[in-house]
Amino acid sequence: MLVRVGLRNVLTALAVAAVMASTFTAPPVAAQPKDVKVAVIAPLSGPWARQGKLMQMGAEMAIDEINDSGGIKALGGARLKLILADAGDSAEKAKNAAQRILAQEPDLVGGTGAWLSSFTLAVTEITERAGVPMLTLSYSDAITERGFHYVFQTSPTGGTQAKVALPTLLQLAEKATGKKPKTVGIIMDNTAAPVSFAKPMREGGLQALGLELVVDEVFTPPLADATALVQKVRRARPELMLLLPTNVPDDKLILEKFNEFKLGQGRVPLIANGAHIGSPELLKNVGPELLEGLMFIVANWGVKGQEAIIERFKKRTGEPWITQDSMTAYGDMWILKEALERAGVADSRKVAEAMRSLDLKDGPAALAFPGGVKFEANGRRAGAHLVIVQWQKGQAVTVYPTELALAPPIWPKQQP
Amino acid sequence: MGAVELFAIDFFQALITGLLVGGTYALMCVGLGMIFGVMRVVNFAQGDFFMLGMYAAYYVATALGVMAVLGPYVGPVVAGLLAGPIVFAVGWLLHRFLVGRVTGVAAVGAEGDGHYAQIILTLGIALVLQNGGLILFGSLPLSVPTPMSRESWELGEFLINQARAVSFAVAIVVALLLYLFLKRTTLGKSMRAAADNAEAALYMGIDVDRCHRTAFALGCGVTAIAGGLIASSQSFQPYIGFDFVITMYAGVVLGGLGSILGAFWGGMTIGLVQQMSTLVLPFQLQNTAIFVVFLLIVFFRPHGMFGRSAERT
Amino acid sequence: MLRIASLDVAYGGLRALDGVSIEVAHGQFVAVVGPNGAGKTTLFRAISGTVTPAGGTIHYDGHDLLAVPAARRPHLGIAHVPEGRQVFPSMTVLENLELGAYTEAGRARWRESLDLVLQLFPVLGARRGQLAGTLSGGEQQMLAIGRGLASAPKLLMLDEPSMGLAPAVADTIFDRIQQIHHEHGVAVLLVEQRVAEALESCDRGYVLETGRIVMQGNHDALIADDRVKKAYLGL
Amino acid sequence: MARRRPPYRELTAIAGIVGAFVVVLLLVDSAYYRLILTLVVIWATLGLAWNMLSGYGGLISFGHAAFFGLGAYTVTLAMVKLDITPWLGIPMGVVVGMVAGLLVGLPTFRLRGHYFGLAMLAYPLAMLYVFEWLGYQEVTLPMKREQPAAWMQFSDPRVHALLGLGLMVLALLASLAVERSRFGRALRAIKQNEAAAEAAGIDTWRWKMPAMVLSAGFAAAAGGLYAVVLLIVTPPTVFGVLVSAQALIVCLFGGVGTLWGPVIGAAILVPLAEILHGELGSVVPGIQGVVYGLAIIGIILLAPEGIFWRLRDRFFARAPEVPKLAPAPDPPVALARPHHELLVLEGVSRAFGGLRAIDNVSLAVEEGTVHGIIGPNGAGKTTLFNVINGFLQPDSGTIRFDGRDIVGLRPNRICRAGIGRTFQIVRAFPRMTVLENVTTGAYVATPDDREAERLALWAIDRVGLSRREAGQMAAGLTMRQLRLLELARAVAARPRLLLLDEILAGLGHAELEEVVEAIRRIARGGTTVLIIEHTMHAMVRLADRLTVLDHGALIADGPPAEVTRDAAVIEAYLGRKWVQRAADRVA
Repeated sequence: MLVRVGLRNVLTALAVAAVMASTFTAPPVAAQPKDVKVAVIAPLSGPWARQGKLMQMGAEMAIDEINDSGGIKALGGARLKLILADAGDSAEKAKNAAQRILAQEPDLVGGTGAWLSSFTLAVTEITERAGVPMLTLSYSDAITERGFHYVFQTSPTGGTQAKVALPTLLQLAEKATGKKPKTVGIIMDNTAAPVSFAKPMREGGLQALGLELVVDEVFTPPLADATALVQKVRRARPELMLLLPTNVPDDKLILEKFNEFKLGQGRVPLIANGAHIGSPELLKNVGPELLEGLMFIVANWGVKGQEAIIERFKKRTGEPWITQDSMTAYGDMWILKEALERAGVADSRKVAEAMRSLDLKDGPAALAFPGGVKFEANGRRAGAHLVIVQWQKGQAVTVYPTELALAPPIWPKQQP
Repeated sequence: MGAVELFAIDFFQALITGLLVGGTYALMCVGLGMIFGVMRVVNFAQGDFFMLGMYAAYYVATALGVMAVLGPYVGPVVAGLLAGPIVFAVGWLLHRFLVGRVTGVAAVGAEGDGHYAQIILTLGIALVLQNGGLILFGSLPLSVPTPMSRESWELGEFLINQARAVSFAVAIVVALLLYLFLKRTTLGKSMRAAADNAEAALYMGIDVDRCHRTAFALGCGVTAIAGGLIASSQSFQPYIGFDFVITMYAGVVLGGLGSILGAFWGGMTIGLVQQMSTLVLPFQLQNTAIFVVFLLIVFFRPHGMFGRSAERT
Repeated sequence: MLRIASLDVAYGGLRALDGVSIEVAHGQFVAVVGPNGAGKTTLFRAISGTVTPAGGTIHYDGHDLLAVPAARRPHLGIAHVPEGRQVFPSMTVLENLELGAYTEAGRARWRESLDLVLQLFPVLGARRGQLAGTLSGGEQQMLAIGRGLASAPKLLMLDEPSMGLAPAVADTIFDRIQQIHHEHGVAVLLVEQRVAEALESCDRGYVLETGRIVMQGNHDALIADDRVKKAYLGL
Repeated sequence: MARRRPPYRELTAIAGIVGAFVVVLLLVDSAYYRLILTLVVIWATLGLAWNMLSGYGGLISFGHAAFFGLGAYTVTLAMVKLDITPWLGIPMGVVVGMVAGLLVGLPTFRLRGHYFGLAMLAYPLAMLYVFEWLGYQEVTLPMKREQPAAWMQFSDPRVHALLGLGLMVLALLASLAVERSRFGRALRAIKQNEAAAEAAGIDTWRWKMPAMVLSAGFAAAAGGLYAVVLLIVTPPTVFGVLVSAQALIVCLFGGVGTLWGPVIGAAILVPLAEILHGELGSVVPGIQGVVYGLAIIGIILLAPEGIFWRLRDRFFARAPEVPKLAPAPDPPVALARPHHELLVLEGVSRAFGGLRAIDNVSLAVEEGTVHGIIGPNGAGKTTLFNVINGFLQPDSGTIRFDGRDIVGLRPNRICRAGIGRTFQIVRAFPRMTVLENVTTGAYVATPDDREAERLALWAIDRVGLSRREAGQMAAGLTMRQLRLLELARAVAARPRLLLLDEILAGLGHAELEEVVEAIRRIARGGTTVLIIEHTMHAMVRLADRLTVLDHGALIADGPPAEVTRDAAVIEAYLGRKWVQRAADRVA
């Protein structure tokens, strides 16, 4: 009796095991179409955790909207599933994260990441070899200079920004004040983004615009104190100042020092670069007065036409406004959705192919990326032009391009 | 103005900044120097106690309402000071349950007197504090909000940042109080005795383990005050400790391991070198300058500026 | 006052003390003599609690001393003047003495103890502000003894106070120890390799060799014992 | 040069590791696990590199990222700027790393203890800023679609893992060679006690520098391969504090100063960190670091010296191995030249501050004799030895050994000249066997490691330790065995003059007899012995001649019987009062 019961138990167990094994090895046949997996690889821990968090919020919003509106129609209403991977605090961890999700999710169709350009460079080495399309907001020119086929850069690169930004700003200045600035200063840190941004300016770009570079200081972040930097500005008094640090703590030190040295609040017009300088946390750290009038160049921001998106984002996350990191991640998910619709199959190579032939003029993806979504052969977004944002009364609002601006730019009246 | 005059202005402005920055560095170095001096422990988590000090000051200033009550000028200073006792308690507990188990009397006889275990233990603590900080405090950069960080007192041509100047003054006072505590009080003297010769101290009836615990907690607390003070000039996130722990070690070694006075001047030297090197070197190399000066001083005075040659290392 | 019975101490596999029994009565001067490595310092460390005995008992003034944490023992009135002085080198002479007075009794009687110490060793008064590490060997020894006295002890334990001192200085030290004992009624437990001086001064003596007590007796008996002479000179 | 018995046990273990690694590599079909395996062997290699300097030599370095980073940047810049394949770039990186090791070592070896470690911290950080300043913030290794293998870019990433494995095996073999040769023993001797090592004839600089260079070379190789695997190099990822810390952590965690420690450490910590990162990092960001930190803390509290030592002590406590090697033959007994003065001191003085530790001492030691120096504690006996063997320089006076002036020579030179010594406090190396301990002493006498071991066995026989005892770990020895070990270590170098510092202290009667007998045997074998004691009874029977020191000055010198009757000696030993009393009694 005992033996028989024992035997029956064993048989039952074996049967259960067999069923379980089959569920792991063979996908169950189900009426529901399989989820389509897309990835966000971003720093969720370490010093850049905040940026990763912003990307995550944007991507999650897009995915919820896509799924709520019926999923991928070409795949029978399949839902998008977000695979989140922490790129941590080093290129090694970022690369490991990419390798891990590719291994664990072999049916991944694409993704976005990894915020810091060195992370993106490491991550795309993996995704390129796996043939998985990777969208990125990183500025580094190097990302799309390697001849890769599976990387798509939605932001204007640092080099492009540098070429476009200054003439645009000078026009703004001339229009507002009636004269063209003659002198300019640069304060920047030596991370990759500002270096690639400033390089063409130093190498003849400024000269061509008739600008004289009177302050040129490069520091290694994190900054301990900005006195020595701003002392040079105080001495040279440029008519236009390019501020290119890359993180909020350094922004704060420099901006406060400008104020302290009586150069702030518009006495010297300040132009910055990057989303950090328009972040709510910077506002919280330095207050609205010091930021008033500060302009900055970004690849993407909340612009005219996106009001609904911005509203939904604010409501959903409690953030005071949407920044580049969230908006881009939001748009990236929509690009993947559109590509999936065109590919009609959840295969990463096919999706990449579809992405290369995208030419979106409207819809959420095009809305998120003003100028539309169309990629050049090297993976750069065609017509990705920059957005100029200005701090006005404690709000970072888009002021250029004019057709997308939420407010007109205010050119600070330079004081003697 | 002639070139010489201009240089002189830049020079003195850099000197002032160097002193002001150096003052808080000096205080944070004193905290680390105290731990090393009394316990001979290389504490790699010190930067994270600095970070805890910043958050403690922030929450005391904002959530506890110290700013609301005392205003944006006195509030940050009081909050910075209050960071001390809070982190003191954290240090005390950590020593009681972790650090004390691989240091002091417990470590005698272990290979290298337990140095290996101490190093890796404090690295472990550092990891827990940084990442625990992320979970607890979030990733947003914060700072203690005060208008002082953007205002200055004018002294002719020279501008003296108010937050830095107040931090400097408070740091000097705290360092001085600590100095008096060690010089004058019974507990302070018994801690110095335990640092000088633990066995003999025991024969005096001094509880050496308690001295170590006090020194560790006090060292954490003092560094946290430095953090709390800097928190009104600089914004921070949970991983900021790493940027400072290196500076602290450079300062302490420069001054001479085991000498608290040395740690003070070591920290001050770091501040001065960091700011004044920008007069002659590219700004990017200001930290390289620190390490070059550090190596030079240590090579020519292998026991630091104030180290005793008989130092047990 | 102090009663040590069958004390065993082992380091690793090595027996440093083997069944040692020693008694010190109130106000008595007891000397323990023996060669280097005989276990004299180990004996003191066991009393002070820096080594833990493997067996035996130590009773002091009604306390089971082995149950008292090391740092509490000085507060019971035991002053240990360690081998090799071990003053606090980076502290001043006065601070060293103040630390001696760390015990409750020492704090209560700080003024008189200080007077006593300065009267016994006037040189310390002259150097009160000087760092102890800069004193000469003899002065450091005086400071170490003074530091022990500052705790207002009932029992003063001295470990090789003559070590490395010039004969004249050593003689002074011994004179002072006798003075402390006679004039102030402090019990003294002295460990020495200078057999003559030690036995000369003591009320009772023990000879310790390789961890065992090989001879004991009162002053006169030991002084008269030829074996003592033989053991130390090989004559 | 005769080769030693190959280390079969270790080689088998290495072969086992290689086999297991390859099997695992073939079994796992996920590129991710393969990447992790690759990183395990790279970090293990860095750990092994660190271990060569810091584990064996005890010079804790917080700055190995300097070499790692130089290796990585050499490979990267060679490929980007000069179009040189990593196949050549990695060897180039190794050379750069080794040169850097030399340049770093030259000044930094002046420093000791924590100063050394923390000064090392400065190098990678200074380099980090310099590389950023030079504009190498982010350098990628270009993808080569033509002939990828020629550029170390394989379609199958397992090749990277195998390359890493090869590198790790090289590092293991190098470590093994270091560990089992005089190199490693010399380093370990330096770690335990630099002074004693010098006295045993070890030129500490000569060993520390190659250790640094070797260590830097392997660290650079690991960095070079890391660049190839990661394909992007930034200053923080290769020069950052985290890299130096990683080297330290895998070693300290696994076990310092052992072949397997870094491998164990890397094999556990790298996957652990990754698994935590992967499983928890995206759920509650930060929790992975907390758990990882707690795991490190917990394990280090359980195994403060590292997992290897804990495991070994717990499970693999080896039975002592009885050495089977034939001992070296007795040296021919050199006929002592009667009345030849082997060591002559003239007017030697040495003061510390105001204290005259040795005061105008003149003395001559005749070849073939046992010469005793006695005196109470603090009489200056040990200082005298320190002056003779070069730890201290005399303020004045001359010291001649066999006619040659030896003042000013470094201790290891003096040892080489033929003067061996023991120490008052026994300085055995606890984690080494008796035989290994003694062998370190024999290195002076022969350049051949096997011969050194035979000499050591001879010395062990000579002092009367058994073969079984020779295989024991020094950590568990009794005082008698430790004294004999110390004696054997000094004798193994076959010195002409042996300085014995209170070798009889702390011994019981029976043990004392045994050690005295051993000293006699050594003396009969033709070694002149100069022995310090402060008890007289053994000395009287042992010594041919006695010198008495008191307070640094020589107060008597002559045959034992004469000296012990000397009034000055009696006074120094028993004190004036005793003499007085004795005189009184006689009167």
